[in-house]
Amino acid sequence: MIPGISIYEILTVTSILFFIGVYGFITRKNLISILMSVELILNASVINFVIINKYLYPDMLQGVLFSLFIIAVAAAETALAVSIIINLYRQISSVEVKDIETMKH
Amino acid sequence: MTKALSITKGIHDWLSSIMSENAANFVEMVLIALVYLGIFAIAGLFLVLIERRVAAWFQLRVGPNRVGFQGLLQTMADALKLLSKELTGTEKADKFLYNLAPYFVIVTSLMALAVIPFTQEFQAFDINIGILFLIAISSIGVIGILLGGWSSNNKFALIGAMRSGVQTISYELSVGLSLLTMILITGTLQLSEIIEVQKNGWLIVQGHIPAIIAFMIFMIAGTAETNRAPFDMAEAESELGAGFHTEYSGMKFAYFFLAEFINMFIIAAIATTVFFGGWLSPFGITESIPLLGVFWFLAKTMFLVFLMMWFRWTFPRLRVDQLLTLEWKYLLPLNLMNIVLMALIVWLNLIIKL
Amino acid sequence: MERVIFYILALIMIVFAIASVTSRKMLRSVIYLLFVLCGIAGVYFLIDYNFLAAIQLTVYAGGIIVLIIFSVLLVHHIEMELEIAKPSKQIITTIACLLGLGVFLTTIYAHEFNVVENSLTTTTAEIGTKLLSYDAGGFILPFEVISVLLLAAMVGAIIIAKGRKLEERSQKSEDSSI
Amino acid sequence: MNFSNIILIPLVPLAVFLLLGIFNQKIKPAVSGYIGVAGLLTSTLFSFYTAYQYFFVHGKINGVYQTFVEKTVWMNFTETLRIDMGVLIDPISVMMLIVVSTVSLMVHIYSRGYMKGDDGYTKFFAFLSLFSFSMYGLVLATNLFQIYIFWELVGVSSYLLIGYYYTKPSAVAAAKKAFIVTRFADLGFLIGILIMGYYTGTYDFEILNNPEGDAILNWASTSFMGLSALTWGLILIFLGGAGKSAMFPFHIWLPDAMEGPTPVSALIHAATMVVAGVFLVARLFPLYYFVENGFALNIVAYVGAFSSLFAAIIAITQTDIKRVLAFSTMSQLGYMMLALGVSGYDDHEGLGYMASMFHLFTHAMFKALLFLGAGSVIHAVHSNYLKDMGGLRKYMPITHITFLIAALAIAGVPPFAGFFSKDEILVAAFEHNKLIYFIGVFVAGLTAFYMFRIYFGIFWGKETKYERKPHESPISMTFPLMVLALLSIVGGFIPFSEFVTADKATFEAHLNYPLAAVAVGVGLIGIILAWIFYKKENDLADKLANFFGLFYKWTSDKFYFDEIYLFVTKKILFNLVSAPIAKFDKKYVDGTMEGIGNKTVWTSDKIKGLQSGKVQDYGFAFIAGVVIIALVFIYLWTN
Repeated sequence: MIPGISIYEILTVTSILFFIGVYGFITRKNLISILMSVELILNASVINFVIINKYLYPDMLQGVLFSLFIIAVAAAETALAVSIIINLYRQISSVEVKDIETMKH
Repeated sequence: MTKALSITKGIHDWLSSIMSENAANFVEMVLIALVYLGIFAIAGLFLVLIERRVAAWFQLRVGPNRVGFQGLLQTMADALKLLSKELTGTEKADKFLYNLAPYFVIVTSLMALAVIPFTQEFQAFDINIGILFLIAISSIGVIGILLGGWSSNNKFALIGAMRSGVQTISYELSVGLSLLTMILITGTLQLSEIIEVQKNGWLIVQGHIPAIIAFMIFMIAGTAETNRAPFDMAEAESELGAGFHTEYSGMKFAYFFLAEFINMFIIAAIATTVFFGGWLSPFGITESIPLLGVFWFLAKTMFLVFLMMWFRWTFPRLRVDQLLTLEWKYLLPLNLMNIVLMALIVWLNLIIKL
Repeated sequence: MERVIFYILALIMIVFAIASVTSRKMLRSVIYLLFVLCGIAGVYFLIDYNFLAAIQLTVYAGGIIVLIIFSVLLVHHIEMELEIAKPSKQIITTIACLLGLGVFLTTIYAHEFNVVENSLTTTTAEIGTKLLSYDAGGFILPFEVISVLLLAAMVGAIIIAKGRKLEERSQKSEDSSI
Repeated sequence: MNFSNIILIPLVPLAVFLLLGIFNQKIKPAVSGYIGVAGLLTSTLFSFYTAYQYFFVHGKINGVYQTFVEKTVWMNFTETLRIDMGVLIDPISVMMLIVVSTVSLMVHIYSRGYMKGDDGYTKFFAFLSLFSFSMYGLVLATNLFQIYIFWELVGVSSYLLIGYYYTKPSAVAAAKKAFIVTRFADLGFLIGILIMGYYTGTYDFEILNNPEGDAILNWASTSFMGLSALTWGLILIFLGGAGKSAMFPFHIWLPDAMEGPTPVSALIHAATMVVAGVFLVARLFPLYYFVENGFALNIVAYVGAFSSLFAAIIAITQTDIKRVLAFSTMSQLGYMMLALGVSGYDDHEGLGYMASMFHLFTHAMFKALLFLGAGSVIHAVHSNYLKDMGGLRKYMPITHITFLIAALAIAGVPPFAGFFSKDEILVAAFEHNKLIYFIGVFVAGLTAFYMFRIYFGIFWGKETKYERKPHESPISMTFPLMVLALLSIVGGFIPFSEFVTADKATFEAHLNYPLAAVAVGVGLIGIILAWIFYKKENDLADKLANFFGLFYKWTSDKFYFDEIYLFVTKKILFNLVSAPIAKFDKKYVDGTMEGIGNKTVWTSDKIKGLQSGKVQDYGFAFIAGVVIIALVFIYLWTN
């Protein structure tokens, strides 16, 4: 734990990060930006896992291991997302959400 | 970071006596950073000079020998020249990223330098996951190259940056895995403890066959990761001008340049630490004089640096596809098998201990 | 000391996160995100989870960000600027996010956390043992599942990114055979 | 005896229909013909096996034929009022199975030759199979509702087959006409069914037809406008039967239905579907007989007699041979109705019922034969009209002989089939109602006359100049002709009273020689007259036509019934009733509905933006929803 810093402050910071991620997810119009916002959201939650593990249950490691798994899943997800985006770009020469909407017609 | 250098302990005590605890810590951090910057600059310049002299020697010519004794001040003069040069840039470049890129490269090199144990007490940051930290830091450096290439708004730079990115990401695996092979013997990631283990014999001896394989892979992959010949596709002059730093001039160019040499030094230093006992003297002949560890460390490192320069001036450049083939089809499988072999050796306790 | 560092890190993270989701330049936004991730790694260093911090740096900074930069390099031109949402949408989203943040914070501050004072350092060996343990509370099964997932993702990514080309190639070879 | 396997008889054609219908484009025409014939052959073999089992092995107990029912509940309303699906085996359904199977099989075989080269060959066989399925379902139905379902299915198949040459406007019009007219009649049928269901509480034939059952014993319990409710129901049901069987005044669709391919005419509009009306009355015969002392049955008798006479008169003057045959069919159907109408219930009293069924059986054979023969002729000369024919006996010997046999059969000349059945009808009529008897005799004479008029017209008379020399039809067409001719010869010798009777008990029926002699004599007179008029070319016919003058013209224009219908429907109904109602419907009823529809469209247009397909919008909705719910919960908790 960090001397002089209570868990509330850290959770506040992660909450703020989380909602910044949500804001980005909703307002951005580009697939890559959306992907980045998702990463932000994921990271905010990962910090929560780690912080709660450290502050409340320092003898255990579940939080750390969970965050490791989340990071692994995030890596897999990003690899797939990037490959999809690149494939999409090859087909329609754009990664804007509004252009991808053509698929729904 | 609180574990400061032993040699600065005196300074620490003195600082603490004249100001508050926090301020003393702060001033101490600044001082250490300045020391490392100094090391960085001097080592970088010196390495450039060595490179040039070695190149000249390989090519049977003289090399810089006019400025100072045997041209020792040559690179210093070059640095002064670069400092005084105009900083040019392309019109439509993304200025923010364009300026940011060199610092990325420099800062990551510096951070890597911080964990390297020059001698028992000359180590800024003895973190308990030292090697992992080195791997992590070295993977960030490539971002600077990518940024520099892209934000220059120049197609050669972009291609160079892409090549560099591909190359670094690929060879990172081999670097990491070959170091991991050695971790199997040491059982720790902390660099100081790794050296401690080697008091029974350097790891390259302890681990014999797999250790030698791992060392060779590490040297190849390390050379590739620093974008040096024969893996210098990122800045292949004959194809791309100067690669990702085509559009840089003056000091910014110097940063890239220095960082490249410092990275080479860092690779050599890691190899020294992990394979050749770091600051340990051969057979413990100078155990009694701790400060001589710096000499031994630098001697071993310089030998490896010379080895890498030897590569550079000996081997022809690879093509991109050959480069990737080498990594993914040969080095990586070999590395994985090597780990299994090393695991077997550790399990069956076939380690050679002196 | 640590307090100051934490506040600096928190400031960096929040400022760059905001910059990341509002910047109109693609690659800058990615770099801001990188700063946020590095800040997070810094927080991990601060709470003495060094291994996690190094993993964060390696995977996120060295892997994911580089991948994203690659995709940006492939699909984006330097002069392109991102479209931004309509102001009305921005405002509504901001309000919703602030409301949600308020809900989060009230909930967090209303809860009494049972903080345990402990300054044990977690070593890599402990994590590794726990991860590969098959006793109660061991994580060997998720570990294996994750490894399969990563393999699947790797294969999938290659196939997705390559799919069209393969088709074209087979098409071409058919044409040439005719 | 378990007759549940009977269900296969309708299901095989259904399977064939689905196969041919779904893979219409995939199947080669030749193959589809074989599939159709094979399917029908299976059903036919099953039918004959069933008939053998029923009539000779299991069906009769103590001289009375039993009724076997295999059914499953489909819809259940009350204890008795429920709708089942199943098969009912009794003498008339088994007899109908044989009729349908035989004629349908012959028509299938015949069609393979007749329809060769047609574009819709596969489709044609698919429709034929559909029709066969429907007809089997109709004759095997266990209750009024089931019979109604298959009744309409038969109507649909008939519609499809009449309109088979859908590129011909007249065919389309005829199909529509047939559908609408029968539909109109079926409305009566449906109301009749509902009345029956309401007053008797059941649809089941077994319960309805039981002479000791509630339905028959308590017929007088309810009355409406001077008649019992059941009588009204039966009259309405007969309306449906009259529509299907082309009784006056619903007869107008049948002549037009001849626009369909000739095999279709033979199968549907001569032998099977049109007798559905007769079958329906026969099916409900105990009700008709017992309720109100046979009031409804009298109506059946008079309508039948009148239709018979009416159609026979019109048939004399028609020049299209298929139309002659159509009116002849109508006339013969009237004969059957007439026979049912004069029938009693017990023993020898039930002679009319037996005779009607007998005539149905024999008529199916020789009328199908006549149509198929006509088809063969049309196939050869490519025309429907008598004036394009003549002297064909040299070119088409088989057709000629078989047609002659059929004509003799229908004219009631012994020993052909028609003689026996017609004789029984006349005997029954003579015993019950002399007026109807005389009509019957007169119609018999007319029948012989018009039949031989076209016979001589086609095969004798002056040889027309043919563009291409007519030739005998292929074996696939002549084979059915020969089979049916054989049946037309020997059909009469079947002791029908041993099998099909009103009360299901067998009795001995004998020829009544004096009456038979009268009938045969009248028939022979008709034939001789026809011989005089048409054997050699002369102007006697024209003279006679001039002699009758106006009456002749009326007759050849079918007494202007089509025109009357048109006038009534178009001028009176359409202008005075339908148009205002339609206007009201369009303006107010439709307007309301459309208003609702438009408002719905408008609303959806406004709110469709919510369904944008962007995951971000959904994400926003999700977040906003979560926040709102969380706020509500926090509010609830803090208070």
